[in-house]
Amino acid sequence: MEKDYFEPVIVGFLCRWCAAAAADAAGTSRLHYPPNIRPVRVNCSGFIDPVYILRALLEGADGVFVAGCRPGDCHYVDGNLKARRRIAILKETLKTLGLEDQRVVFEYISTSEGSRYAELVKKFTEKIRGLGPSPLKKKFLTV
Amino acid sequence: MIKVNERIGVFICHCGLNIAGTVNVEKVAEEISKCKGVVHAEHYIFMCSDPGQEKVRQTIKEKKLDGVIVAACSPDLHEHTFRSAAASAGLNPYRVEIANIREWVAWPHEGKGEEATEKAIKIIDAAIEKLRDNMALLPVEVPVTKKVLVIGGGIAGIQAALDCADAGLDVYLVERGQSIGGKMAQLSETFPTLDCPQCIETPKMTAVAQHPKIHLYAYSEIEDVNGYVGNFKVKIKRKPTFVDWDKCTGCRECMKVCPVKVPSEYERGIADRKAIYISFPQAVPNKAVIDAENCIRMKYGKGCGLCAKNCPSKAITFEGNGSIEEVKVGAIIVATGFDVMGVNSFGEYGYGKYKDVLDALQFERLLAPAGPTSGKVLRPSDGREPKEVVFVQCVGSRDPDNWHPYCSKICCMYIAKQAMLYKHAVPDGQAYVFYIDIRADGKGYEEFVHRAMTEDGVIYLRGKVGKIVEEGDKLRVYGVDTLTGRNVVIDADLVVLATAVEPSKGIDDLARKLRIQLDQDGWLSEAHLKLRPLESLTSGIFIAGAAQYIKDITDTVSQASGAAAKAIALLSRDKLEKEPIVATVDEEVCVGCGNCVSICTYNAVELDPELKVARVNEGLCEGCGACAATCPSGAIQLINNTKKQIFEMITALTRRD
Amino acid sequence: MELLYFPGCTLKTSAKNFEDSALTVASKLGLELRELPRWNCCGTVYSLAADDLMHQLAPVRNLVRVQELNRDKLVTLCSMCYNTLKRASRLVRRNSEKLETINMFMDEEQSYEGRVEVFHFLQTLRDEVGFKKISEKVVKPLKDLKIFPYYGCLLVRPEEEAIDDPNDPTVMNDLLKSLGAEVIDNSFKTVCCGSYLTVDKKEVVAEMTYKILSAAVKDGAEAVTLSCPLCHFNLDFRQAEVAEKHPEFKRIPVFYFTQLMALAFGLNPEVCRFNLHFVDPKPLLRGKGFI
Amino acid sequence: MEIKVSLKKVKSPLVRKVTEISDEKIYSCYQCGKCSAGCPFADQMDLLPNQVIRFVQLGMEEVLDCKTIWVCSACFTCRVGCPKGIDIANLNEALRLLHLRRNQDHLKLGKLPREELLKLPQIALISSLRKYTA
Repeated sequence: MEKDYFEPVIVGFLCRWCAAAAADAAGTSRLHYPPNIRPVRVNCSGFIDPVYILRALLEGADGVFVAGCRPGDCHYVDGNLKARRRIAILKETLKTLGLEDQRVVFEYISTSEGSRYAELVKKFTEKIRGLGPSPLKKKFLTV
Repeated sequence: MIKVNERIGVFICHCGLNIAGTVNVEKVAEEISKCKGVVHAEHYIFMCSDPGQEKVRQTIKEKKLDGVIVAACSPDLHEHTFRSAAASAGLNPYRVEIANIREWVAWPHEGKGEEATEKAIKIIDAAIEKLRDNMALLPVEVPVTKKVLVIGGGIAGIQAALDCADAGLDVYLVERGQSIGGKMAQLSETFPTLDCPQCIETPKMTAVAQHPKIHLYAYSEIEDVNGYVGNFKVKIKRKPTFVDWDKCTGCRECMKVCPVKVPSEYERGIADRKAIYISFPQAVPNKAVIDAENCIRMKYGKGCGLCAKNCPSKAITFEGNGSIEEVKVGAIIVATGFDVMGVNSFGEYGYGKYKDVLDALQFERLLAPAGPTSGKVLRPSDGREPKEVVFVQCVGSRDPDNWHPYCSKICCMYIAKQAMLYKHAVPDGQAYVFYIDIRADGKGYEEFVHRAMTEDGVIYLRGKVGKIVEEGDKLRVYGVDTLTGRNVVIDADLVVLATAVEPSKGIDDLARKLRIQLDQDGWLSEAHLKLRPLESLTSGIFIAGAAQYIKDITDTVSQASGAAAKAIALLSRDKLEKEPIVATVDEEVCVGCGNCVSICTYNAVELDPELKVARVNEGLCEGCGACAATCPSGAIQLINNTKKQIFEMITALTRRD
Repeated sequence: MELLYFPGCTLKTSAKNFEDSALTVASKLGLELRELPRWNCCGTVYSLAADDLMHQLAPVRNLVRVQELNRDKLVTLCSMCYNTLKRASRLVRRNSEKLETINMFMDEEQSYEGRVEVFHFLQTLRDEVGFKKISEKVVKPLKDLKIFPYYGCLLVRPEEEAIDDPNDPTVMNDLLKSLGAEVIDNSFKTVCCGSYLTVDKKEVVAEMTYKILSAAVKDGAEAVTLSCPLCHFNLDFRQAEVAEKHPEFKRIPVFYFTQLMALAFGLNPEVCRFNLHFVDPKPLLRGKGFI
Repeated sequence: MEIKVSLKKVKSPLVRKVTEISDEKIYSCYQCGKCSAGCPFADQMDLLPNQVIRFVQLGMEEVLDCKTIWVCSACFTCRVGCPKGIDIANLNEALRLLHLRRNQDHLKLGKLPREELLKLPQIALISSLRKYTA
């Protein structure tokens, strides 16, 4: 079914201790947000290899939303900080690929922040909707 | 790894209408049944029910399934349920994956049936992709240290320590203050029975001191925590007391001669203690400490020393005798309790400038028979007996705009008690209570408030107080009674504010050391508010008392015993099963760069000195996967979370129809 | 230092004593208060209605005047002007949609960019000049003069716009102390005088005036100081009605804080224009030897 | 006097209009009464500020006839104290505007004695006209 407006595809990587639990809490509280995000539950945001994010973008995702525990809250001490650094570097790389670095975001979300999760996902979805389809995807699909 | 000939079964839960009300479960089953390797797809009203689980077991056997997907609620709720069900039908539990289509799909996308259905299919599809390469695993077995650490020596910590010790476990009880006893030891009497804490708590404190299994670390703090369930390593810091506790007999001769007066924490500032002190008469341990910040000798390094001269047992050394000790425990119970806001936060009530505006814990000390006034209610300003006392509830609580959104829960009851005790102390006096709602929801509580109103003639006014102003030697209280619809002015002699209860100071720092979470108000997060209220999300760390949320003594003691029971149950086993989701190394691929060694927080990876390949210690590996993300060659991977699996999941999730 | 200054209507008429004394005192402190060119009415009271932008045009237009000069600071003397301009500046800064609508409406003007910050002169004295410097300029300390500083509402409420602690402001207390005066403080200092009720409910205002002033007098005050021409009118002029209703009431002069500064700095008392007062302050000041 | 509470009343235009004009969350008020307790003009009012909110919550149009909304001087003492962050002065303004936007002026300057008018400073006249007239 063709839609007359752009519906972005967003891949999420959520750490199971905080962000995934916050996503659970958002659901339990019946907080509504756009359905575009498709999340993967991982043990720790520090597990996320930048390659996964690139892969998602190459496979057709218009945005990637990564979330880990708040600083100091990481179940594995500092996995979230490792993730933050990796993603900061990745974003630099994206620019050189001609891709808007806003398409990838890393957020700290604690277990109890269901409403913040919903809010951030909503905002990110709107941002990606505003940026339009990923240019990478177009290239990839036309090849 | 043996690649099995795929026979996957998918079970989609309606969860009543929770899922099926939004997600078209028939369509999901139909679409999913087309996936490669799926030999069975069905939907059912409640998969977690007995008949639901039976369907899973039956189908595994009948259709010889080698993998199961349950599309239902969050894995935090029922992953264990379905893995156990599968195991009992002979399927390895790690060949079961949960797809969360309730919290992540049906609930947040209510009213968007079509999109939700599509998203559910994608999420299940991704779970199938992961499952394909999931290895059948056996749990890693780890030994257990049959000892417990209890943090916090209030009534919660005391109860938990006694229960664990009575079960035969060694207990390390750590209290940061000079004495155990906590807030309860500061109370005058307790609602609704009017027992005095001296009568009911002191025997428990003594029992702690005498129990052969309890190792009390008073005046101590947690320095560092390492390890994991069954095998924690904890560094406890004994703060310097400058007194040799082996010699100190608790005779208090030192306190008699010390010339320095400091507001007493135990008396909540309405009376003084000395620079060398034992918090209160029944203190456990009954040993003195020197407050180095205020002691003349400690400050200037010379002079005074009167306490040492007066000490019959020559216990006072002025030497920094602090130390750090490391203990090993299998479980930790956090019982750090609460603090109470001071009156100086509230500008409309005088910012603490008015001496006769007290917080309720200060008023407890005025009521306490062993308090600074020997239980006589006397105004701090002039020592007169107050004839009219106003109590104000919900000060800083239920006030999201300025302070805390939550209800402090215990105030309705202790204010009724304080008003009642005030009337007992000053029979010709009058007590007024400003309240918004009365919450008296325990056994005998409603009756207790009723008694305050009828027998003791406490006047309850429904409304808040706008401001308090000093008028001569009176406090003019401007309030409202919304029931008559009139503003109320009372010229009071004394005002007591039921200030909000807050998480104990320093809990954020401790939570960080323990790697447990706090909620938005700073209370400890429990694993599940209803079903796992005594556990943190970190296995082996339990929560007791008001650290989780404000509780009265009854609830605190119940929860402390509950947390102790949880710890005892955990440590009753000789070995614990640890998640086998750990890192593994493909030695053929490993180039020995050592990135994984340096990134590992747990020192679980080592480089084989001869072969120059990484080796993982499964006992130490926590399964965070940081090594996998940093490995340049893809040699080190997290079991059942391999690169291939994640890639396949991404492909499934980004697939466009 | 030159500061752009917004006078407002009443400072040009019945509160000329406020403006004159302020300008003189400022220059003594090395501040030049330059009147905002082409200023218009601030709107007097901030319009609270969320669905009404018409009433925000007047204050925002004044902010445009500041922007036209490439400046981003505006100082007021009148508390009501302060509050109205400050709240309007906050509203459009936080709400870009509303700002856009207002800009479209005022298409004859430059588009306002939201950068102007509004200050009250008391903030300037406290945060930029400093009370120490003020006390250095004092040549006739207001010794033995017992003064009640009255803050009223709009300097300290709502809290977002407050120039000081809403429950217990002290900026004027500290100023008075630096002038050598004795401060009489009580909780009526932030109780509303009745504001614009003075037009058709003057009995309400007279009653508030009575409450506020009699509390101050009871605590020993000989005079009141404040920063709002409307409060001044209410607390000064309405004393006649108070005295009629409460025969025991003792009249008490009401000063703008800048008048007291002028006296303490030993400036020509002419700038204080005491003839504009209803309760004549001269007998008190003469008695204490300040004039 | 009993109040008839009904669906029609609770869903009355009053709640909608007041919310629209004021943008305040009327139903977050839990009637603690702190606004009334701190109000310097409460003794001049026929309904206490918390009662005004209650009337609006229940959709009772008679709140428009109360004296309170004209006695409020918008001094914001209530707003500073409110635990739920409601600006009660704003609510009163909304209720006043429901009159004023129908051109029902509350203040008729012509009725004031000339002598009084001459003495009133501009700041008083303009602010009262702003609050009391359309």
